[in-house]
Amino acid sequence: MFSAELLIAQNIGFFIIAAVMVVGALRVVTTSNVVHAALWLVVVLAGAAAQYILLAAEFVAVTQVLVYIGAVMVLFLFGTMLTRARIGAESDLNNKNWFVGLGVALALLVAMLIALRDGFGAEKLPADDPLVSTQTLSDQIFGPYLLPFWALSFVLLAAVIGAIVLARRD
Amino acid sequence: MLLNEFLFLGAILFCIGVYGVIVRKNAVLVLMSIELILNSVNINLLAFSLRNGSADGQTFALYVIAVAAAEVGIGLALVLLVYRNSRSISLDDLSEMKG
Amino acid sequence: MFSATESAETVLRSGWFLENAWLIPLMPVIAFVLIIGFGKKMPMKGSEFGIASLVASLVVSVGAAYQWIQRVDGAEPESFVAPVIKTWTWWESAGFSFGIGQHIDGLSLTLLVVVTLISTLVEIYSVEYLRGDIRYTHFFGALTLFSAGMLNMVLAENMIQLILGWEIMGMCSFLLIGHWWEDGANSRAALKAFFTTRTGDIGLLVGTSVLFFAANAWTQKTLGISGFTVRGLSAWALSGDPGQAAITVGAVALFIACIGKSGQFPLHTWLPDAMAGPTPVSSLLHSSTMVVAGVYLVARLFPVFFTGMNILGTNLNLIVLIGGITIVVAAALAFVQADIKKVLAYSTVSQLGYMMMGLGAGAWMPAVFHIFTHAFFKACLFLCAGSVSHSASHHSFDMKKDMGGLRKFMPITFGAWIISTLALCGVFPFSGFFSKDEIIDNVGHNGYNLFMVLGLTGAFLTAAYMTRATYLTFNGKPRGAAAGAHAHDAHDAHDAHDAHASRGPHESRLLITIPLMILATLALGAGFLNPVPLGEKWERMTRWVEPRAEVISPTGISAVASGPGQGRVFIESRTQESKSESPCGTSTPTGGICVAPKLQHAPFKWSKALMSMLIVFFGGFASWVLCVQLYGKKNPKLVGLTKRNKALGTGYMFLQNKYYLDVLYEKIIVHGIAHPIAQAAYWFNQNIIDGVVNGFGLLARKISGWVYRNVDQRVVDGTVNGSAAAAQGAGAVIRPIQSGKVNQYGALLFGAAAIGALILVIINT
Amino acid sequence: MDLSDNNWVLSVGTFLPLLGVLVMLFVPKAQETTTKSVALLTSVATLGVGIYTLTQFNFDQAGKMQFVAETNWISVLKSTYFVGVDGISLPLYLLSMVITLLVMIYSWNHVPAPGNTKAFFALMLILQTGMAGTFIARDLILFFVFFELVLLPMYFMIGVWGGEHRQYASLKFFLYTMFGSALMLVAFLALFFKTGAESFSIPFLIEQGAGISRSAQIWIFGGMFVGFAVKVPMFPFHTWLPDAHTQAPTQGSVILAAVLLKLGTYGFVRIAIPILPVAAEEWAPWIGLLAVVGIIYGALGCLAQTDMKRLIAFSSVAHMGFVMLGISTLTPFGVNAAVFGMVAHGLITGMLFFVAGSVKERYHTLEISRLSGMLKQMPRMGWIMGFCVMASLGLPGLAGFWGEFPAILSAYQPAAGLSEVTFRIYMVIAAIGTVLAAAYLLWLFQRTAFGEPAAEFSGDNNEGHGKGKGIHDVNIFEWMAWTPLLAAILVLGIFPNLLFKIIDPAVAGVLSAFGG
Repeated sequence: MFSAELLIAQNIGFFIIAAVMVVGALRVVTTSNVVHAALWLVVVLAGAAAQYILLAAEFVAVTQVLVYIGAVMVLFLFGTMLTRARIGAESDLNNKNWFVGLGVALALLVAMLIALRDGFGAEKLPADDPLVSTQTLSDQIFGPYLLPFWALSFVLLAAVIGAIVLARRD
Repeated sequence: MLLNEFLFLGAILFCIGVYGVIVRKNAVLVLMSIELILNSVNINLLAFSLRNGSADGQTFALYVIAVAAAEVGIGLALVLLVYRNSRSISLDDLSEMKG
Repeated sequence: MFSATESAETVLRSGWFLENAWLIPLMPVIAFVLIIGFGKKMPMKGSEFGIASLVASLVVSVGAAYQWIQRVDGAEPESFVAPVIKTWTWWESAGFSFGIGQHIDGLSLTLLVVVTLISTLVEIYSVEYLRGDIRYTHFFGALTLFSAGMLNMVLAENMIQLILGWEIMGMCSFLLIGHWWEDGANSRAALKAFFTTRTGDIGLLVGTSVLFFAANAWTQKTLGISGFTVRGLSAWALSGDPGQAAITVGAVALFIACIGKSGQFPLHTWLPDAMAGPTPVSSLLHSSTMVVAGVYLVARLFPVFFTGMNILGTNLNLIVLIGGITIVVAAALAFVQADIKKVLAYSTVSQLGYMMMGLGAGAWMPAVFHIFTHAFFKACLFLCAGSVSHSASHHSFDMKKDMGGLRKFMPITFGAWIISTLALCGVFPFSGFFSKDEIIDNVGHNGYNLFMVLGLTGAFLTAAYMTRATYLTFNGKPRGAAAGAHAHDAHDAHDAHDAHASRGPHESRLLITIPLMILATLALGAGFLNPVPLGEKWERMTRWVEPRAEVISPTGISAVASGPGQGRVFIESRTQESKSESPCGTSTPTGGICVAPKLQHAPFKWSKALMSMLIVFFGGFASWVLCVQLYGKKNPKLVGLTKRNKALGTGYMFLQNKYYLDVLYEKIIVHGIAHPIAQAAYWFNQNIIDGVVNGFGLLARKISGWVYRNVDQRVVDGTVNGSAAAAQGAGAVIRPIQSGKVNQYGALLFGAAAIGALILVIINT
Repeated sequence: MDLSDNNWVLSVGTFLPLLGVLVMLFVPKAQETTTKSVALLTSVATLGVGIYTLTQFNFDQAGKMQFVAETNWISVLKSTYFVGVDGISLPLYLLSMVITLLVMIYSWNHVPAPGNTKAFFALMLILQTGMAGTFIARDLILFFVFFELVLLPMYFMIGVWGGEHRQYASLKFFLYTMFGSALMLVAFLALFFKTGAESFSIPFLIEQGAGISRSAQIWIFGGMFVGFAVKVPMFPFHTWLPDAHTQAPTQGSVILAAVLLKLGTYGFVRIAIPILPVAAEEWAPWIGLLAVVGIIYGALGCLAQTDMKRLIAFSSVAHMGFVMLGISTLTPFGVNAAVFGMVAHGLITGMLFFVAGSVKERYHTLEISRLSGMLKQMPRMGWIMGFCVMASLGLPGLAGFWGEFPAILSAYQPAAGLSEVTFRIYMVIAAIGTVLAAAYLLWLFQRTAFGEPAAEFSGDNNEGHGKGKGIHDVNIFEWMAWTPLLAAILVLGIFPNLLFKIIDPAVAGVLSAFGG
């Protein structure tokens, strides 16, 4: 049902978004302003959501938008405010051993890239995407993965309580 | 589309996140970097779910997102607390575990 | 060929004592356990255990010796007499089996008798000498175990067992020499003794390993016994199988151990210090045990050294060289000693030199015989010295300060001393003459003329310094403590015996004098066991002890002698195989094996004997005159001559400082290792390695800054060895890694992950 | 699995301590005596099971794995719960049990500051499980789990009950070992995949291992080498040891020296060498080199020490050097010596650390320069120390010698394919090492035990016989804890065959790849 153009379009779309994400991510870890970092993170997350759609995972994409860009980012911004980070640029957000980070990150990257290349060479994704409907997803969650779901809910509950307890001012 | 396109993207994001975790001093920023890592993982999960045509990947992606939310909540609460006690969230000043 | 043997088949006698000689070391060990266990509760504080066990051992060894003589006399003349061997498997590892057992032949029996006898006497003597000592029981425990170690080494059936005895002896000597360890000097002397001998033991370990691996194949094939066994090694050494390199290395390595143990030059410096121990210990150590161990090892494994050092092949080899040097060097040192025990110590060293030289020159029998005689008169001399210090000079051993004129106070001690001195100097007919003179004689006869000269020089010096010692101790007027003045610089003052302070010099109690008398008698008479001058048939020791160089069938020694009736088998009939041309040692034996090289004996000539006699008398006389002038008349020309005359002065200093060898060892080598090198290594450890290890942390800082601060730290509190300081220094280095900072933990975690991943990738591609 | 062939004993013996911990959890913290007795009973019971194992062990079959139990565990990882003992495992397995029990007895009235008896004893029990498990595991993942399980309790033991620099020491220890085991795990995984990702069970891997390409073997061995060498510890991975030992509480040091160090060497013998024979042959000369360097180096380190405990710690480096030298020869003779050496070193050094601990407790210092005349103030303690020193410097007739001398001996003739010259040089160096050992140990003994007691401790000193105040001789708990060790040292010294007999066949099996 998909035509070749669409595939090409997908590819182009992917690369554009990917580029945006990478840039955004880099800014997140390099910018010298906490708020900017948060905003750049929004960009990355949005990009991620877009990629999810490309990966035919609408529901996840939606959740991503809701949870992350909706809730988490707000949390972040609040956190930033509450810890009275200056809105302007800050001098020392990075500690001195940036080159360690660089080294490690690059080493890791190289390792992964090689592994992936050898692993999945030029493997294509199924073009006629077997769209995983939200229904199947829910069947999954409330079917075989019910136990994890419960566990997760407990985790969330605990998180909520914990957050309150911790952040409560007394 | 190639599977690897997504996987590479995930890898790159992951490494950037790692870099952030190692380099950043500000607790909030470290948390953000962790978010990056989590997202890269998600991308992988979804990519594979598409490849294998199974919903497991997506399910897990959802779980990851949920856990991430919880983690951010707790994390920021901690940051707040720490900030209250020592008017700073620069990790360099937080070395209670110092030996 | 066995058909020919049936005729000549004779059955060697054996007997209970020979079969059960392994009891000899065992009994003292049991006694040791008893002493440690409940010695303190016993009426005699445990000494009775020690003495009883040693007496028992003495009885067994004498019995065994008697039965051995029966065995030898029962055997064909000039035919090899198989040793009485018993082995039990001690432990096995990877197909190698290690036995423990007994190897009883003339040589080991000689030592067994001597050691048990002297140990017994010394312990009896100690009962009186150490009465009331703070660690009386410990002393007897250690002394007994010490004898046990020596005995075990003597009858060791294989090298491992020999090492066992050897090391136990070393440890006990550590305890005995350091007996009065409250005084730092004593414990240091103990440490020195142990450490020096232990240094030599490198050779023992290496040599044993080398020989084992070189010989094991052959011995297993030919004799079916392991390459550790004494007899196996002996046979192998003469079999023509060993490659020259292996056996030479092995022999040299072993000989290094002997140098250490037998206080040969240049490792002799521990011996005089060992005088820090109680006198009975010195007496035991220096007469028949510890220091003889090295000589015994050479005699025991003589074939190995014979081949390895090419004895008789050339007119110079390591053993004879070391021996010769030691004789003169040590004798010279004996002159400048004021401490009577040190004089004796150096004389021991020089006598050991004789033995080594003898062995090295192929004079096996005289050397062994010298071990035998020397044990008696040297033990006697030490005990005399002890008796003097005990009863006359308040535990001082300083001849110049605290002795003199004791002849009339202690006649028995004096008599014993004189007899043993004469024996030591080798005056006819005292025992020393028959052994020492034989050594010199044979050394010359075997073509080592230079060393014969050295030997004679040694004889001259010996006579001289013994005369000096005798003069200072027993002649002239009582001085210092002997005269009643209380010695404050008491050499090894211990709690007991200040009762004597009141009564001046006097003869010691019976418990002391009886051993003296016994030993003196032996010093006088022992020589007649092998009086070469009286001709062939008198040479009993030679007949009993010297292994006969005969080609025998492997079964002759490999089979364990179990019960009486151990047969021997000739290879060729006696007609062709006459004594004179036994191939052993000279060429590869055909159709059989040898366990002893063929050695010939120098024909005795009165002329030579007289010459050496004259030398001795001259030495004694010259020294006497000198002493009278120097110490007696205080002749101004001589007194303080060393101060005036430059050459003499330097020589004197040189001797006083023991050729500066101690300086070399202690100040330079030991100190060097213990301090600069060790410190350097430790610094390396704390800074370099830790530094590298903490690389993660280091990356986080400017390297230069780190170096600077570290150097600075070291300069500031100029110490690196204090563990605290080191931890501080290292801590400063490592802090970044364990700063408790999230970032760095992250770095570590991901770094490790990255490395892991990379390795995985590399492996899988 | 039917219980007829006793395949339950190992599991019981290993996990019983955890049961004890469980019980202890319900004992209120206040009731220290109850806590202690529960712990003690547990370890007694454990040892009981161990002894039962010993009695049931078929010594004629010492070469074969016995009491084997195998059930599915983590099917995803193809890892099974697979345990068994043979002649190599058994002595160490029992050693770990005995040591734990003795340490418990010793701790009865020696709980180091800051108290918290419950946690302390619980940790020891957990440690026991880890150690025992490591020695019986026949599955790499299982092995790894136990190997790591040992790590944490020791970390806390040092970090909580240690000396003044405890955080530093414990963290160093932790990071080091973590680093090592990370590489080790990687190596295991690589092995797993290289052999077709079928199983982690050691026998399977031994069959398959030979098939791996040479270069891959060398890489994998390298990973394992680092992992194990850190634990041994071999020069130059040893720097955690002195700090850990110096800072750890006595009990910690004893367990560390007696058992933990053996995990590394055991790993070499049990896993690295049999599975990767080719690589082992490649690495052997280097291992040997590091071993002899360690021998000399540790000795020099000792000579530089002023702290008794630190000195003993360094001596461990030297002694483990002998063990590794034995292993590196790849001959049955050498490996026998090594395994014997492990046990002997466990007994002797453990004992030395006990003594050091008690000395510290009485004098509140271990500065050698400040201690002297111990023999005067507490003769028994002094002589015990002398005994251990003699054993440690390898006096024949005591256990130490049988690990040391055969190791030297074996170096004269390494396995076929190894350079004889190299190893003979190693042999000579090692022999020199024995002399240095004598030097530092006797030096230690002479300076601490001999001489007059230092004024600061001698208290009311009436003519030199007065016991110093607060300086009492060996007490009953110490006697109870020490006698077995001392006896074992002596017995093994006189009858080395007791051990060699068990080890020999097992080692022969391990080295079958070398035609041993």
